[in-house]
Amino acid sequence: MSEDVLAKVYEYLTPGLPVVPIAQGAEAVVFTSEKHPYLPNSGKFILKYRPPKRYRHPSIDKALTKHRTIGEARLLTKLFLIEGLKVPKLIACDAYNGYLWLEFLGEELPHGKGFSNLKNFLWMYATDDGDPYCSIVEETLKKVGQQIGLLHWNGYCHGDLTSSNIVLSRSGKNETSWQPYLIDFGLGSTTDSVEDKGVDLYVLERAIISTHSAHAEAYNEWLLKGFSEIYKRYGDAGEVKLKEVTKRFQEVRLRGRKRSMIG
Amino acid sequence: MIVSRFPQFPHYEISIALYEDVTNVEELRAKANSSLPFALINASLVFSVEQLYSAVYRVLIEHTYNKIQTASFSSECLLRLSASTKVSESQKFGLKYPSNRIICVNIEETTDDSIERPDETIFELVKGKSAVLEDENLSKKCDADTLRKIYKLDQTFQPERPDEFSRALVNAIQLRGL
Amino acid sequence: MVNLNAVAPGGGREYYVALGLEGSANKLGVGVVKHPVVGKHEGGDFSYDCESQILSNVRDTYITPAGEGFLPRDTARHHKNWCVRLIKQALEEAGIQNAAKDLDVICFTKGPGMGAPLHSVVVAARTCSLLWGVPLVGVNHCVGHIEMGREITKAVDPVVLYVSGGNTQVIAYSEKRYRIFGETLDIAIGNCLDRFARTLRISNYPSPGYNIEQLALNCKKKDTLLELPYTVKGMDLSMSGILAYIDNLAKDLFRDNRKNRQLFDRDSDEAKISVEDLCFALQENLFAMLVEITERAMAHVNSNQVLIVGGVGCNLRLQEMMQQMCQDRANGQVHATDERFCIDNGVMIAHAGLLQYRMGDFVKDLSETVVTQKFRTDEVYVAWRE
Amino acid sequence: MALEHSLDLQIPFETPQQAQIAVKVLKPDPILRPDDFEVDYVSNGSVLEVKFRSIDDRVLRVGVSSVINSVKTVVEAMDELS
Repeated sequence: MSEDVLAKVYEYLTPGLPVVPIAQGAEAVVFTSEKHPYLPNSGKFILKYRPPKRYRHPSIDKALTKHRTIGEARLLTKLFLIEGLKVPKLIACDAYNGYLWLEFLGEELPHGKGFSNLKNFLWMYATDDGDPYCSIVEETLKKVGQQIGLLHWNGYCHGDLTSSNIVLSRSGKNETSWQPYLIDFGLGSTTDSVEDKGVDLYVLERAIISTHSAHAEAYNEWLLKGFSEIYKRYGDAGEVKLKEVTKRFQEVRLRGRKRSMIG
Repeated sequence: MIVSRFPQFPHYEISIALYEDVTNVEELRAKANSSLPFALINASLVFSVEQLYSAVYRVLIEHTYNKIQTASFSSECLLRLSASTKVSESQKFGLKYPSNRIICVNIEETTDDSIERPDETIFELVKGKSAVLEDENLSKKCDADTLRKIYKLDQTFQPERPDEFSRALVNAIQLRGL
Repeated sequence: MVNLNAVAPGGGREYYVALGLEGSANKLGVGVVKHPVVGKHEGGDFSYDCESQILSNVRDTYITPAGEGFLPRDTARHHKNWCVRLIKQALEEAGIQNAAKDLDVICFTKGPGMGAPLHSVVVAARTCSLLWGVPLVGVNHCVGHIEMGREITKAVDPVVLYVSGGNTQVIAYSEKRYRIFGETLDIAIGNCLDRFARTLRISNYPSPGYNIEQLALNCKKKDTLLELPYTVKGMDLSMSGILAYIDNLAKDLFRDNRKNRQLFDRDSDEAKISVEDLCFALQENLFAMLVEITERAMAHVNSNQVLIVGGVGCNLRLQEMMQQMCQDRANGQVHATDERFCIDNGVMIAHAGLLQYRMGDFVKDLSETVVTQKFRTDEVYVAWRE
Repeated sequence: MALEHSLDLQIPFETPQQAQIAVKVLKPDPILRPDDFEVDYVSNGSVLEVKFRSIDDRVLRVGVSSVINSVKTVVEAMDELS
């Protein structure tokens, strides 16, 4: 991570609010803080910062940073109101500077398997003596599918569904059941477009195929099963919409594979 | 009275106090707009400490990086509590409607960053019984229906826990005007 | 364990020699590559470091008049006219006197690309193979770019941005395949630039994209950027909407349509925006999107290396932007090559084909040499990597 | 529809080997519209025999010209590269 970016963040926060960088995504640098920005509570909190990108023209950069910071904050507040949907809690938003404060979710997986996002979780079960097809994996993937189902059914899209953008959380170290949270809504949108939803599903499917190829078939099936469950709760109307979305999903997938690549 | 500083803004001292059974509400109302340096907030529209501090944090963010839209910290506090961009709407959080439960908020720029002993005299104009500023106390006596109206939370939103209701308020405060 | 020395070079030589033929689009390229037999290649993945020597790299580009694109039939005719002459030239430059004895393999582009031009070249490849008794290897054009890029830059395991007239993909290696993490949902970046160049009626020599790059450099108002749609979708992107938008602006500019206030000043009626400004804005916008999806893929696969390949990869502004992105990432590195290797060429086909050959994979029956317009990067089994 | 339009070509090469090579080079490529057009290659001594059959003369002309172009490449390669 570049020193310039860190220096900028430290200056913004002042020495009174120390933070530790934990991840550099494409758009944002993520920090943890033990202090809450405005409550006396201590614990663990996430600061997500979208630094200016030198590579892009300042006017593109400013517009994107503001648009995505606000977009993400707004989406988090709307999604919170949907029953059953799990997204991180918004603590504060400073859109002018590209900062978001969020609740910390997830944990370090045992045996150094990394942070508990879906990607690392699936790797954990795929390596050593893990069983990649065990019921915990199946259960968790179905729950992930349900989360996406809830998102889509209620008229939203994620825009960047990958296995790193799904965080798993559990109530205690001995708890075997994991609750998936969707995170990183910088490219999310409020939309009823079947196309956007189809693309969302396609992007996730491809992410699973590219990073967990050996077991991708079963994994994608479980995801889709969870997804469908949500739609099926809404009777005939749900079935009709489910068909629309899955049909478009297959079209997008086909388009991807067959896309003409001639100059 | 609670005196604190936010870690990110060490040069601002924030004093907050809750008074109940206030007897001079009319007098305070008359002075609220002009001469009082601190904000007077209708406590029945404050559900949680988080809601309150979340608004104060935004006051300081706007003050430092953008520009505050009202004349003073005190009016800005009301504005940032409000979910609407209209300044007139934010008056609801003040003493527009009579209430004898009042929260006082004072934001003071200081030269150092040490926490002083609470200066009980800053709010001495308020004639009332000092009460503990904590979630339980606030939520119990809070006017939830009016809050729902102000923050546009319809009845389909039925949180299981009080902190979820508080979260909805924080959401609205953080996104106001963006 | 990968053993690149499993198949011994012919004629008791201490090195392999491959002839590569490329003709999937409007460039016809022929190259000869030599790989010395190196001990380390017997155990381990050193496919990025074959110590390859380029013995020759010749190319002829079918250039169309300004405002016109290249059509498959005309391009195929061009390739047919030049193919044998270019092979002869490449062999001479490489000092190959007896192809039957001095070559280990003939590599040709199997796809993806335009069908007719691909076919023109494979006919020559088959004939040579039968004349000389040298085996054939069919190469995926995209894999050719990737392997050549790795060999030239020594990038071990980069995220690859493949940008050309027909392709826009973000690729990373995983489990024996070059997997596509992001790509265009409609038209390719090079296609977008070429088509805009046609609208502007600027020359196709040496390439339309190069001329747009030069015009963009001459933009006088770099501070005020014309706003264009920004259409990144996760790790994918879409460009047809942007092209349509800027095409309309260009047409309005040429038609002198003063009603368009984005282009013409309200008071003076003078054009506020020049062709140079349009080129600048288009490049800034498209390249920002490319760099962004590349960075997304890097974050996703935890990589800090980028390799840019394909014709658009020559663009210095794109390289500069990628460089700036990487500087802001821990140990970020950008690898790019110059026009000799970025632009379609025969050497890359020879190099990638030779890797394939050294793993024992070559054509057993000529029916396997049928070319294909559609051939996805991730269809290739990458035997030469761990 | 029957493939009623036909054309037979005899193309002489210098040796039977060359004619055989030409057959092998030309044979693998599939016909795009097999219902409309057929082509068959055989070598007879040093002669390459090509039989075309097509539904109409236009399709026949396009098909024949494409094959002749390929034969030109084959011949050129033999002349220049062997």
